[in-house]
Amino acid sequence: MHDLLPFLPGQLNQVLDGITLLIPELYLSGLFLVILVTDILFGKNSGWLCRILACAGLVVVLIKDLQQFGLVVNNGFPFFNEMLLLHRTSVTFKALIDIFSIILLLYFEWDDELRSHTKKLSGLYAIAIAAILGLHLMAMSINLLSIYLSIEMVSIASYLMVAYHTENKLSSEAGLKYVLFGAASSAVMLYGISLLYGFTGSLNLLTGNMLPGLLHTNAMAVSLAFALVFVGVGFKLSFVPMHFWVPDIYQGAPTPVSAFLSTVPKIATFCLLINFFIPFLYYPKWDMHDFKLALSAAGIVTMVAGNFAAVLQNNVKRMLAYSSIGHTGFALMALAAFNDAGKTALSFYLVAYSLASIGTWMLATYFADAAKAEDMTSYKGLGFKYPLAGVLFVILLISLTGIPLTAGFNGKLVVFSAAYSAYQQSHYIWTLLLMITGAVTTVVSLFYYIKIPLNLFLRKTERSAGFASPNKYLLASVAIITILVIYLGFFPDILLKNL
Amino acid sequence: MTMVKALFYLMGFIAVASGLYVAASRNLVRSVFMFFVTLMALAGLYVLASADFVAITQIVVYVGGILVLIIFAFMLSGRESLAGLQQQESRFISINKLSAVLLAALFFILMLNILLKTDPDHLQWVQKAVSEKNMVKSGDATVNNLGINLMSHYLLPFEVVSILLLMALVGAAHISRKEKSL
Amino acid sequence: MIPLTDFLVVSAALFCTGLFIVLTKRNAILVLIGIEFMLNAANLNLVAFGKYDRLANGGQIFTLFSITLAAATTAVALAIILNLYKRYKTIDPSKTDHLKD
Amino acid sequence: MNILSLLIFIPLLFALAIIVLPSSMRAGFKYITLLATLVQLGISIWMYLHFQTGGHFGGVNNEAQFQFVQKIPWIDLSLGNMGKMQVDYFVGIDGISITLVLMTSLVMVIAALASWEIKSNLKGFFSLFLLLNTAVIGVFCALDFFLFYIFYELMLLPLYFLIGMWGGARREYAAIKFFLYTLFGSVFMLLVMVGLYLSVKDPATGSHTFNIIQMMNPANYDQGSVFSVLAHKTILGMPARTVGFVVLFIAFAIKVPIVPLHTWLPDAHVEAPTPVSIILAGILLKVGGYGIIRICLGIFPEIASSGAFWLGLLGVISIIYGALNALAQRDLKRLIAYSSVSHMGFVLLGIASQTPEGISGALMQMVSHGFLSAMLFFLVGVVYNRVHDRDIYNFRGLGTLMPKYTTFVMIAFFASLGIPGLSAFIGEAFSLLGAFESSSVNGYLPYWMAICGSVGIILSAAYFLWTLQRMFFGTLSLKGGDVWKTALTDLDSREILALMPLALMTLVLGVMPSLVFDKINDSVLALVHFLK
Amino acid sequence: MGAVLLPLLAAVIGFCLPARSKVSGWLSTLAILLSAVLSVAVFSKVWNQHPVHQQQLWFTIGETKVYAGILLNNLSVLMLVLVSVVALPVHIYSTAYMKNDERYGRYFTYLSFFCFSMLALVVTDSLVLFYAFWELVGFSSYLLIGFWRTKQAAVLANKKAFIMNRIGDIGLLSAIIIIYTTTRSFDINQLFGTNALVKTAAGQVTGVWQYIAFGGLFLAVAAKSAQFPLHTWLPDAMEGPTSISALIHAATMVAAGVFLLGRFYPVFTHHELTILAIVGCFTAFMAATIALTKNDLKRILAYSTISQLGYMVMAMGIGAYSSSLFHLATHAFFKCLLFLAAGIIIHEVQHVKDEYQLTIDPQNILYMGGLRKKMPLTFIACIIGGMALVGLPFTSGYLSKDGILIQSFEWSEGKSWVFKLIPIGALVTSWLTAFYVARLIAKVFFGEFKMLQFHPSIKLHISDGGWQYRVPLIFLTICSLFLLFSLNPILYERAWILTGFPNITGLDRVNIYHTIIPVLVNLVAVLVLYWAWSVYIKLKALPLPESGFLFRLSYNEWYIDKLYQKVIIMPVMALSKTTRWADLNIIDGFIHLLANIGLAGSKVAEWCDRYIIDGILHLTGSLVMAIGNFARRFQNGRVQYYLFSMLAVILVIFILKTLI
Repeated sequence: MHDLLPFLPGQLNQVLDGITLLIPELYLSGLFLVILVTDILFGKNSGWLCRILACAGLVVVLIKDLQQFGLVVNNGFPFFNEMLLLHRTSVTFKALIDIFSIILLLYFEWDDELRSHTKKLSGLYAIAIAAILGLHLMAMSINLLSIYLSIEMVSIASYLMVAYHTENKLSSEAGLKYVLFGAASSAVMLYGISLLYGFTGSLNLLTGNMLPGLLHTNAMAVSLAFALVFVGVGFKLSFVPMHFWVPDIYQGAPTPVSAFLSTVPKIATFCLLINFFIPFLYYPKWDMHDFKLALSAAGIVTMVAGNFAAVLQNNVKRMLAYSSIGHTGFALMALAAFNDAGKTALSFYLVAYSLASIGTWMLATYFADAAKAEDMTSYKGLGFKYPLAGVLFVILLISLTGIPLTAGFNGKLVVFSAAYSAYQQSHYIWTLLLMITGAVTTVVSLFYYIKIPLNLFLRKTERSAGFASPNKYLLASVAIITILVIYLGFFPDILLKNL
Repeated sequence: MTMVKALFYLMGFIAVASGLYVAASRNLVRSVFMFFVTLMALAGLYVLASADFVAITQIVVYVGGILVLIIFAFMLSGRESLAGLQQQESRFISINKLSAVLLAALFFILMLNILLKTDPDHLQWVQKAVSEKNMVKSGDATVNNLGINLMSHYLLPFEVVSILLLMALVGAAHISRKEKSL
Repeated sequence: MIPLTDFLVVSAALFCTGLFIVLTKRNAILVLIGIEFMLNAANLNLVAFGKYDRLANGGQIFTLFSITLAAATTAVALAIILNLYKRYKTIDPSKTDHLKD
Repeated sequence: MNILSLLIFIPLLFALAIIVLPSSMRAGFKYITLLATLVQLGISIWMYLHFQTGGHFGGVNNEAQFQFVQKIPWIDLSLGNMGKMQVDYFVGIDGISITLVLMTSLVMVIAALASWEIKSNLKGFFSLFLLLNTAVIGVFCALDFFLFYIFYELMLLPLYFLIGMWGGARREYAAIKFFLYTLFGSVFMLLVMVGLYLSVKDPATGSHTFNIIQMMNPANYDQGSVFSVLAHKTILGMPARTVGFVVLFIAFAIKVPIVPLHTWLPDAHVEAPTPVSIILAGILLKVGGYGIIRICLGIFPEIASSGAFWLGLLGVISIIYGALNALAQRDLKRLIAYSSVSHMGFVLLGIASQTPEGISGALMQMVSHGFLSAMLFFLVGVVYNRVHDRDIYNFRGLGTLMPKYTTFVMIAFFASLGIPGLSAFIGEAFSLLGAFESSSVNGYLPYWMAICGSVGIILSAAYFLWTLQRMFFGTLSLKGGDVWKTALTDLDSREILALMPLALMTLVLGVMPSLVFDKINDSVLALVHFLK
Repeated sequence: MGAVLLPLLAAVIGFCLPARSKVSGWLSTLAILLSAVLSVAVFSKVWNQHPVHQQQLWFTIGETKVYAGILLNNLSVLMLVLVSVVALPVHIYSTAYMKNDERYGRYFTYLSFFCFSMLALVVTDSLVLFYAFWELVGFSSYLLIGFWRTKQAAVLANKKAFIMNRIGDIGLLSAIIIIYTTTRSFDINQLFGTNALVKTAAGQVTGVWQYIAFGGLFLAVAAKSAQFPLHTWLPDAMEGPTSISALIHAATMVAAGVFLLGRFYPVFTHHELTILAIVGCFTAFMAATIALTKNDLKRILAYSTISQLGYMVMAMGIGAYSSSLFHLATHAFFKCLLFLAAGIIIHEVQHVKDEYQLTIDPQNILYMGGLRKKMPLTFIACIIGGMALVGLPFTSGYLSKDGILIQSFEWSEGKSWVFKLIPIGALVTSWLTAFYVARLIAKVFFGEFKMLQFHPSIKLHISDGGWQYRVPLIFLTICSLFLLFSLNPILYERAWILTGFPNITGLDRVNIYHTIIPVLVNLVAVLVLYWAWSVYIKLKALPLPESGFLFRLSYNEWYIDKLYQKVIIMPVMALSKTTRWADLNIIDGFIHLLANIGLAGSKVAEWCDRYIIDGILHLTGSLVMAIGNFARRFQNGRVQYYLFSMLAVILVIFILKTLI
């Protein structure tokens, strides 16, 4: 032990310094414990209490996040023995994660399916908070260990959330598929990590021997290792070919959970990717060509696969799942630009996308609760029965399609701009292809998004009975989201300035 | 040294062979048992890689935890399913299996290919470590070293894992809990 | 003194075995076992390389973490599988395909 | 409050009013809409009267020469290493837009009158109608590409629902077809737009701008930017500026529509309810032509001149092809739809000639076609509402049954087949004249194009006269028998009220084309001079 | 100016009035009366003095300013007077002729509108306006031909007429545009007036443009004044009211083509004029032959019109500018006269028909006969009109027609024999004219009323009708005599009209033709008349007179007739049959062929639209579907299959990457 003693004080100091940068996460873990305790103390009827606690706590966490803006510089600095890296983007993303999580946590209770769950939701909140903690870590981790750990944390939490509604056959089936697929891909990722470690003898991306070591090893081996690692990341981000699980799981899982899976983990994972690429970007001798190629190709294929497959869907949740795949592909375009504009564009796009998609999931719940409508065909004529909901649905879908005066359009615009500027500097053919594919798939996406307004308004329903009185709060929150979407459609710079 | 080498190859052989048996066998109980053997063999390999603490953990956690869990699961999921599985297994057309074999084989070839390309013993950092004597010798104990590292360098993951385990516990408990209202 | 290459060969073999098991077995629990194989293969790599990283001890510690995570994952997975069994009276992944296009 | 913005947003205000009003007052909605359009008409007439002409009010590529300008900084943010992005709320009109604006607001009044026949879900209909109204006017006034694009896209959704919810039997197909067609064009337009604004720098602020007028000035392009005039960049091996021009042209050609991008038009027109077909044919097609003049020609003049031959060719093809198709139809509304294709072909031909006569003729043709097609579709709507049938073969000898109606039909038909003294004649004659001239003036178009164009005139005479003779002359015999006979009452006062201004406008423009030419002349000259 | 605008005023008022109001009739009659007076006044002021030319800016397009104005020179004032004066009796006539029609008011609206556009056409000074009114004339004739819109034949006829005219219009339009593009001017006076711009080097239309322009102009002329090959619409146009046929399709509108030639005269080159001459001559001959065998009263007159127009065009072609216009003027009067008379006859026969519900065609001359006692005035009118048409002395027709013939012979002097054909053709045509005129008169007025043979029970009370019929007839009859044009009934050179125009060929009597031609023409014409008379009357004429002289005479006539039957009638009949057949099957056939080609093209286009363009569209759609299906194929719900495909994809990509 003598040979480590000299390092000890430095290490501990680093830990102590790190604590100050870790305040939101500490709050989160505290919150986790609190909710756990309430769950245990008050038994299974403490759902409402846990919910209040969770949301309140998240608000506090959010505040703490925003406070962090003050103490970060733009390119950020690592802490906790270079386990984590805190920079402006990660703080932003953490804040976004918290905001959306608050909405989603509120949303859990509004879903009839989950509310009718006999085991109550108190446990779910605890799991969700843990998942959010994992997401926070993902957004900051810069070390292979922390990356693996946070990803696993989020994954396990997600398995549990998907399978949470145990009475539901589909839910549990989805859980099984998810856990098997997830575990397998994380195993693959672990193997990749082990190779990376083996080639360089270090787990630390930012400093240490990682990049020089990789430069000195055989390129093919390195790329295999990266490929294996990206399997794990791609599983979270669900781009082709790691997207196969998405439709089944989103369809089977309780709708709020699907909403959760389709938004926040993506945000965190994108942040993780940004972190992951930072060292390679700034390391002089490293050639990014492979990454660019891989990302562009993945983006193109993902856009095509997601959007084109969505055209033929009849189940609304499944359709939304495919569309989320497509959007991931589009976001990859911003990432593949590899410039600051790309980062800004990416975050704005993610905000626009997440807002709209949460809204649409909520509306899917709304119609499922109101009229037992799961399929497009059962949406017939509901627009006249629930006009407000119908109109909101249309606006949100418009935003997802990317037609002006919605946030989605500005998102597409900035992403295109970023890709374009990247193209202007390096006339890199794949970037151009990305943009063209993006344009084409936008048209295709309209093709299936429009189906919902089509059924809502253009067709007449034959059924007259069986219309429940749906949840007011749900509708209200969707309305707020929609207003946000339109507001961002008019004045994107309000947000873009701060990203 | 030759002794160690021989031991290593033995262990390695056992691990791989038992793994293959698991893959091949149709009898669940046997395959689970063979899995147990594999884990043991791996533990041995860890020891030979002079990572005794890891070896212990392997035995404790895997054999004592995971394996037991799995067997319990079998018990809970009842025999009839197993029976059903077996004959369904036998009747299963092997076209799917073939493709799987192909895939696995290809991966294996790929990996071997890579290993040969980057011969790991002469990696730059390995050489460096050897030269700097920054390598675990077979004799010395790694436990305290590990302890210090866990408490200092890897403190954060250590804490995080605790939360993770707690969460997993709660969740697993929730899912497998019987609803009273049913 | 055992060369790293041999370790890697063994681990690769294990990994591919696991892969094969995962892809072929018609029983969720066996699939899980296959995943464990793959994890162990990775662990073997880590440990083997960790030998040359005495100070930071990354390999071994990583192995410890991965073992723990494996345990957690297995627990969760088994819970889910049992629940599934309650619903479907089978744990054959290829039979639980109600969710599909 | 700037008068132009007022003009643009008044319908929006009324739409909001309609939305907030309870459905119990649905009877009043149509009056509200009519009021909105009338106010709009008043404003635009005022603008028309106060629109100054003269050499220093040419507009086109000179920002100072636009009138009723309003320019407010809107979006202004820095995009990291790409520099700053600057979007203004920038509206203003010059001679090219003024007449179109006036025409639009008049046609809107007619459409509002026509929409009284709508019976179901009035609140939705009229609010969408007014939203569409805002968008259309906005397109004609916007001078910032971003703003233009927004208005341009804003037209899609209301139209989709107007066609899809109040349309005919195959309305879903028509609506989706229309939507996809247009979106296809506009998405690629978005790409080019992004490329343009990243290439152009506002000399004043030094930030990337969407200002169309500054895009017209080659000096504002960055060195080495994709669309720079000097740096001959390529996209996928083709010259970048050509690609940009083609993409934009396709986007607008879909709207015009130009063969072979026209097949959405017959479906959309046929399925759409009367007021919507009026708006579609009367106004939206003009958006395409306007876009080609303002954007394609404005931003890529050199490509426009080198590609003039192909533009002209497309124009001629549309003329002939549309006319032939019209000749083959037996659904009256389809026939008129195809006749629109044919007539808009003249617009393209005139634009392609790039002579003052040609472009003035094209603009005149757009204005007159605005009135005429509105009139035609309104007339079709009259019969359709009476007996819900449009098949030409099912009617005969309507002339004796509904004399007033027949009179208006004859006016409309003969106007649109180019009888002198009615507006279309001036438009077509001068488009052709321009086409003839260009072969001797700038040598863009060979003269056979003009001759083929005039063949189109004969064809149009053929199908209109055929319809007239088949449907209105001869002894009375209807498919529906006496039921129809009783149903087919002559025009009532509202319909006459709606048709009369259109008929008068065609007549007045035919006798005094100076009403249009005086206003547009300076801008056209400026444009032609700019193109040289 | 007022002369032009009055009818328009009348038209507008009439348009506003209800369709059957009698007021508009008198209104427009009054208007045309006033405009006639005014135009006579203008005529007296302008004729052979300096032309009036006043214009004002109409609109500006680009740099070019387009003016609108009136140009009054001899040509236009002559036309002005002609139109208004001819229109006047027709108006009066119509008030009676149409009085029972329920769309009486509408009729006069159209009529006034026509007069307006015709008058405007003759006075306008801008090519744009010229084209405009040119087309408006066609448009109003369209309205009037199809006036009885419930009558299918009429509707088809007006469609045909309009589309044919349309073809001509397009020709004119292209010609105008070509002239404009070379001269940058629309001003007729500047272009074709004294020191015509088109003759100068700057304005000279050159090269292929020249021929295109000529082609366009020729099409215009051919369409408007029914020249070969675009003449077929005119006979069909007879479906309209007879008064309309009188005014438009005999007197005024069809003359517009000749007027066009007069206006654009400086444009044409020598060769082009020759072509015109040939076409005119051929048309004249062909139409005359066709007229020989028609039985429909109005169609006979229609074909005679065509042939007379042929004369005028030919005259223009051979440079007999003035004579052509002279003939135009005279022809207007006597042809109008003939038509009105025909109108009366048809009207009366129609009465009979209606009275007894007979199933006969009231226009078929075979059912007529012996009317000279019943309606003497009409008879006299027809005789004089016919004489004028044939060109017998003491009629206006004699003066103008002989002028044309003589000049044509002079023109063909010293040219190759091919050109000789033209005057000869004209000559023969005039004889043919004589024949069919005689036939017409004989069939209609002599003999007995054929209808009695079929329906013996008929009581005939046929008369010349009211004063609205008589006055115009008398008026026009007087106008058809030589007095109005020249005090010397024999020598056409004395006609004052000729003084108003530049004389192309020297008109001194040095030339032998001046004595020969008239004699020749008239002698033969008289002979032909006599033959015809004998053929159509004496044959079916009742018992021979006792007197031997007459008997022998009639015997000789038998003899002559035999010969005549063999030698002349047969071939002529055959010829006319063939021409008529050609007319129906070749020319109309050709036009129908064009129409069918158009329709076929339209079918093809529609097919393309549905299957190719939309087909491509739907193909794209299905392509999207296909890709989507491919992406979905992996989603079979088995997680292991997902894993497998995922790893497989990665492996494949990686292997590809390493291989490449």
